[in-house]
Amino acid sequence: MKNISLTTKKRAAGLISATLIAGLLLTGCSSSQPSKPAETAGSGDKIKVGILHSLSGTMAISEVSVKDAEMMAIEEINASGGVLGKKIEPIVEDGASNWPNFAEKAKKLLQQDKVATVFGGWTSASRKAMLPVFEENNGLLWYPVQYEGMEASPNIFYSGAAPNQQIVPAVEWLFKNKGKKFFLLGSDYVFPRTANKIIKAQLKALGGETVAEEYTPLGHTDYSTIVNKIKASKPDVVFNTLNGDSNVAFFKQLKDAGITSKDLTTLSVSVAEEEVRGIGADNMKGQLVSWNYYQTTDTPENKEFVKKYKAKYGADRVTDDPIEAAYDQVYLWAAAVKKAGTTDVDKVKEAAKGIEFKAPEGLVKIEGENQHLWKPVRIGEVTADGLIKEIWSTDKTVKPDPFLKSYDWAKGLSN
Amino acid sequence: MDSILQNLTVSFDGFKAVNNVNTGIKQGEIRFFIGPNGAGKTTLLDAICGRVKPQSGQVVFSGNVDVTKYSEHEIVNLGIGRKFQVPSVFTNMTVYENMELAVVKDRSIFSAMFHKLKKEQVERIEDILVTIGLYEKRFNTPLALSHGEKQWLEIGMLLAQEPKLMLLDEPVAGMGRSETDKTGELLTKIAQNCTIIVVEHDMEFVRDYASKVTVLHEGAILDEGSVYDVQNNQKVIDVYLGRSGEADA
Amino acid sequence: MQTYILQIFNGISVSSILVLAALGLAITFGLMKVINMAHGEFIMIGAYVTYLMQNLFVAYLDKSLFGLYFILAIPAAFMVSGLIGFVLEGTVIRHLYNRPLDSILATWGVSLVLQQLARTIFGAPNVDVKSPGWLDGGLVISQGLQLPYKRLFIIALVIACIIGMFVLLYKSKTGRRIRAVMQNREMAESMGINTRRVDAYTFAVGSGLAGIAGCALTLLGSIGSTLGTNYIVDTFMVVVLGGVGTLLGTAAGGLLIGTANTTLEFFTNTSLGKVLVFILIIAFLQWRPKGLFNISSRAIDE
Amino acid sequence: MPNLKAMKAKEKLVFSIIVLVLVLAPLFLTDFRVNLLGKFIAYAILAMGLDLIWGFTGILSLGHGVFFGLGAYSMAMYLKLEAAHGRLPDFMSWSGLEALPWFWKPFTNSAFALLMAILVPTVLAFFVGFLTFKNRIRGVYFSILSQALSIIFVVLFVGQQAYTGGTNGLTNYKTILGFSLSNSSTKLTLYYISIGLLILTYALCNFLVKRRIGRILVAIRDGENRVRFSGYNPTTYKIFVYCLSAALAGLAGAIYVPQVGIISPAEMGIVPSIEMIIWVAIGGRGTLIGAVIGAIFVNGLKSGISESFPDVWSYFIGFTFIVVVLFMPNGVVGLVKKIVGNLVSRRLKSLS
Repeated sequence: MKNISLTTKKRAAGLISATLIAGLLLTGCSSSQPSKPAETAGSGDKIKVGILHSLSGTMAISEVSVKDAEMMAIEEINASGGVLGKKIEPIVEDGASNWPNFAEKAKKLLQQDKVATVFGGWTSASRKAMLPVFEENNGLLWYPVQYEGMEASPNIFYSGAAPNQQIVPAVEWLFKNKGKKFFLLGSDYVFPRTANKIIKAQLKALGGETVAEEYTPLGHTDYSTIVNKIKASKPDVVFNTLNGDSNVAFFKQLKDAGITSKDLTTLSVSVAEEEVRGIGADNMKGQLVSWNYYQTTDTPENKEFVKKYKAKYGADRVTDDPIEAAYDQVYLWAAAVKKAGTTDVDKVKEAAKGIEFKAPEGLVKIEGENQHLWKPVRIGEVTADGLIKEIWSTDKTVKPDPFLKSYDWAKGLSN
Repeated sequence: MDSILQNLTVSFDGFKAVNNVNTGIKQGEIRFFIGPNGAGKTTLLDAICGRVKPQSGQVVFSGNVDVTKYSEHEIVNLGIGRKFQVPSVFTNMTVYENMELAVVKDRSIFSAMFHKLKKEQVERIEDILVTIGLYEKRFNTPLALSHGEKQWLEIGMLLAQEPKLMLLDEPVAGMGRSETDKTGELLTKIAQNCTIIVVEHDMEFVRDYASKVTVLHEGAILDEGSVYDVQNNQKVIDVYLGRSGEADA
Repeated sequence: MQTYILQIFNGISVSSILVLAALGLAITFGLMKVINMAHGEFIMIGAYVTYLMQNLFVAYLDKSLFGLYFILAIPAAFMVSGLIGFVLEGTVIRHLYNRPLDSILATWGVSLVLQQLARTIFGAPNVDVKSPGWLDGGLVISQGLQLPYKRLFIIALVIACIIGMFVLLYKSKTGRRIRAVMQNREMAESMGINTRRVDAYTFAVGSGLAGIAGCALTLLGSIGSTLGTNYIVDTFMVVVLGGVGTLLGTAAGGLLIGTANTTLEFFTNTSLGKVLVFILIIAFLQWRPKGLFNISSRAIDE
Repeated sequence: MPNLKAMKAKEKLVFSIIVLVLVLAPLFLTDFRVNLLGKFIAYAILAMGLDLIWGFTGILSLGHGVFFGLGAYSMAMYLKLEAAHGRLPDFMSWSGLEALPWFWKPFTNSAFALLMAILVPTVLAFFVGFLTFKNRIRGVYFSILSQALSIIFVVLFVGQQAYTGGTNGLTNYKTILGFSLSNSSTKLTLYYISIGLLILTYALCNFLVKRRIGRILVAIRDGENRVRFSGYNPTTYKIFVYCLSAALAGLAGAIYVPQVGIISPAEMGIVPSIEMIIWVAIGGRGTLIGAVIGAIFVNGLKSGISESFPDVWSYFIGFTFIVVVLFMPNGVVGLVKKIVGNLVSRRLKSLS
């Protein structure tokens, strides 16, 4: 393009900057998208709440159905008149399996949409990423997944299990019934590492033995070597904290190596009904898991819950612990709001203390001092039809103890 | 000072493209390497300018330096310039900027960032541009140049490097008569302060401008001498006739 | 003792998977200097085809025939992936010849789309492929030392594919064409070879091979939209390490990386093993930038 | 391009318009959006460095996330330590560390952290570049090698949880130089600092592109061997530009962290690294302004679209990318130039 006249040069500049400003406005405009920023969550005839899970990326595998459960709960509550006479309006965001993105979307929900509360997260990483955002903006996050403990943020309610409501009882039970030699296998991130730290301390106290501790990167696909190591070290139990896809590869390849639940006990804490479907029931038949809830859990609330869930999302769908916890936490929040008579975070937190809810897993209660739930603990066995049948459970609900204060062997774990 | 090739041998996985070549080129000489296709002419140039490492032998330059020890850009900085068969100039720059890159002596990053061209360098570029007849087109990109002009630009860039020895691979390939002659005159002018080695098929061009001719055949020297001598050498004739006059291809 | 025997076997088995995944890539890369970042997604497609084939059997055929589905799934996976590859070549790839860097980028865009497509069609959660009964269990060498049939099968499959490719490339008319184009596109064109067609077919074959790999992978791991991403980089390493466009190189590269991976993983741990392998690859390329086996060329900008 | 000077002038004009828009942004955008813009600006700085090495020099690095990450982590280590108030950062105690590792200690000093944010990536780039470029590893081989680099670092950082925070990365900072990060005035200051750095980066890159070195880089892209036979040593130039772009990536990381509040190994991975290339490709490789526009435009679009309809994003970015690479290799900027070009030629016709 030779000798362009000056005017056209200007136009080019104009055009380019136009495209840019368009981009900026697009960012800007979407700010006025859901509602005027000025308006707060309580005002109007709607209460805005955020739902923030990974709808794309690797974690979508697990988080999509959790979102579904929360949406279902919201619909039910709205159907029965909503809270404080207002309908709940969910604003769904995609965490995209990317931690900074979780932080960004959380910021957006709190600052931009001024939501009353957020239900979200799955991985510990995503929770850790959101935590400062919620504390900074004094927001409210409900986190539905069992996790490694050692945390009690004033701005987070933990509706999943604390370590002493899943891992610790499981280890005790295994030690009593299966043997002393543990092989610890986990994906390489914070939950397995912390969980195994707890397990090692507990085993030491019990007089058991950790024969090996192995971590594989997230998304690792070949477990032949790990299986070989397991064979070589001859453990009584493999305590499995693998996450997501890796479980599929591990259990398929374990079975191929000629190791079944008869030869070796494995207990998994990140494998629920949803995951079993991906792994294949025949690959996992007879293996153990530890949770607070199973689709087969025998309570009237659960029969109702499973029926509604399948009716809504299809008969082929299954319910599991995180799904149930996600469903519960929406009701718990609603109850707290009702009690407080407002959506104001501090008042809701205050009101939430001691609130009870007849959940599918049984009666759960919010523990005021650390905002976790009192939960029953259940050890289950994977059945041929891909469901899990309970083989042992605590007679009453267990008090949440994220820092394991009530266990002397855990001294020095939490600092 | 002369340039000497001492039993130079280049081989590609066993095949000897250049086989034990010995010859000396005098200062200011215009030496032509001729021979049928695959005789190893281009490979010989490659060996001199460092594009291929000879298997054995030396290329002694300006008295005592064995250039085979150096890498391409170092050899250039020793004063050996190379022009490739297909004209390769930078099409995303103007003719002038092409020259600019060539004329600079200090080719370090620092100078490339902070030094502007010296006055005499600018003048030199303009002189050369005039010599090669591209002064008017100096602000165009080479895309706008004819094939011949591209060839000249590349020769011009070589000139700007002020080499002591210039290697030209078929400089007049694809040129018309008039262009060819122009190129020839250009070479004679250049030869005043620079030795030139040319690989060429165009026998007429060779006849007109060669001071000495080396005939290569299957990597080895077949004959060497004045154009007249070699043309009347029976062996040479056989080789060419055997190759059905590929010489003028 | 037997632990080490098993470990050697594991090495070979992992290698075989890598080779299978990389074969197609090696060919397309060798032929058209196009780096296909969507190669992993063709693996994924192969896996989903297997899944569909299984469902087909479950739905319409008698249980006794179920074991056969896998046999049929292999050619089906090859066909479908190949076809999609053919289409992709005709629409996108053909614009990218001699633009290898751009090809990386464009095909990456393709892989994004294909992944999202899979998510839309099959949903986000993983799907389960029940491996056929005749592949369960394994060859028992001695007490506690058992070589899984699945892995043996995959090794056999890889050997079959390599032989197949060898025959195709070196014993058939088409193969001669392909190699001609590989070595010198212009020359081949001038000799009246329809390079456009050769490209299209070769790319289809390459994609098809990826499909077979995906089919085999259903035996070992999870089947989901991100399946391919777990393999893509490793396969690149195999191709680069082996040297572009040589079957032998690809096989050797795969064997090297596979065994190195398992061995290092065995003696250190998985993460460290992975890191070490990649460091070794980088170091090796410093020494042989063109890989183990490469066709030495004299082109000016090689 | 014939009238390079004019083009450069025009680019300058556009850049100043962009800066103006950015400077005024806080007036018409909410804090949240401004905060986002701050992030985009960090990306823009990185994009310019990436453009230098890819757009101008023709080296496609698919591992730039590493340099960005190293810069970000250096800064994050400082912020983390400041938040810890002399105690052991939380993740270290989970992972069973008793004392602060030696290489963490100096990061209590902000200046040191900032220095490292730029130095560490540069040194790494020098090391890698020196080897690979010297051994004439080029084109796709380099690209794939750079991918290996990125994998190495991701796996390493994830694996060394006690020292790096593992998959979680480093998060939960409180203050920077004593100022609270939640404080909106602090945020605004950070925002304007980023704009300042953006301008400086542009000035620096523009300087290089204008000088002879800029043309040498382009020459290396178009014909590395020809450059060699003009007596230049492309290797040194490549190493230089690689280090420079790494340094800029590190700087970008350093200003990204305090504004976004978290850095995790995932950011060093292959996917983010390729996304960085997308910005430059869509904006327009080979022009600095293109890189800036690309980074801000694409990311603006991303947060816009992914907010309204998440699953569409993958399709959108996927297709745009294919289309851009195939049919508009010079990106938005190239397109605009073309349009203008046509307008002019039509005008000229109508005149004659």
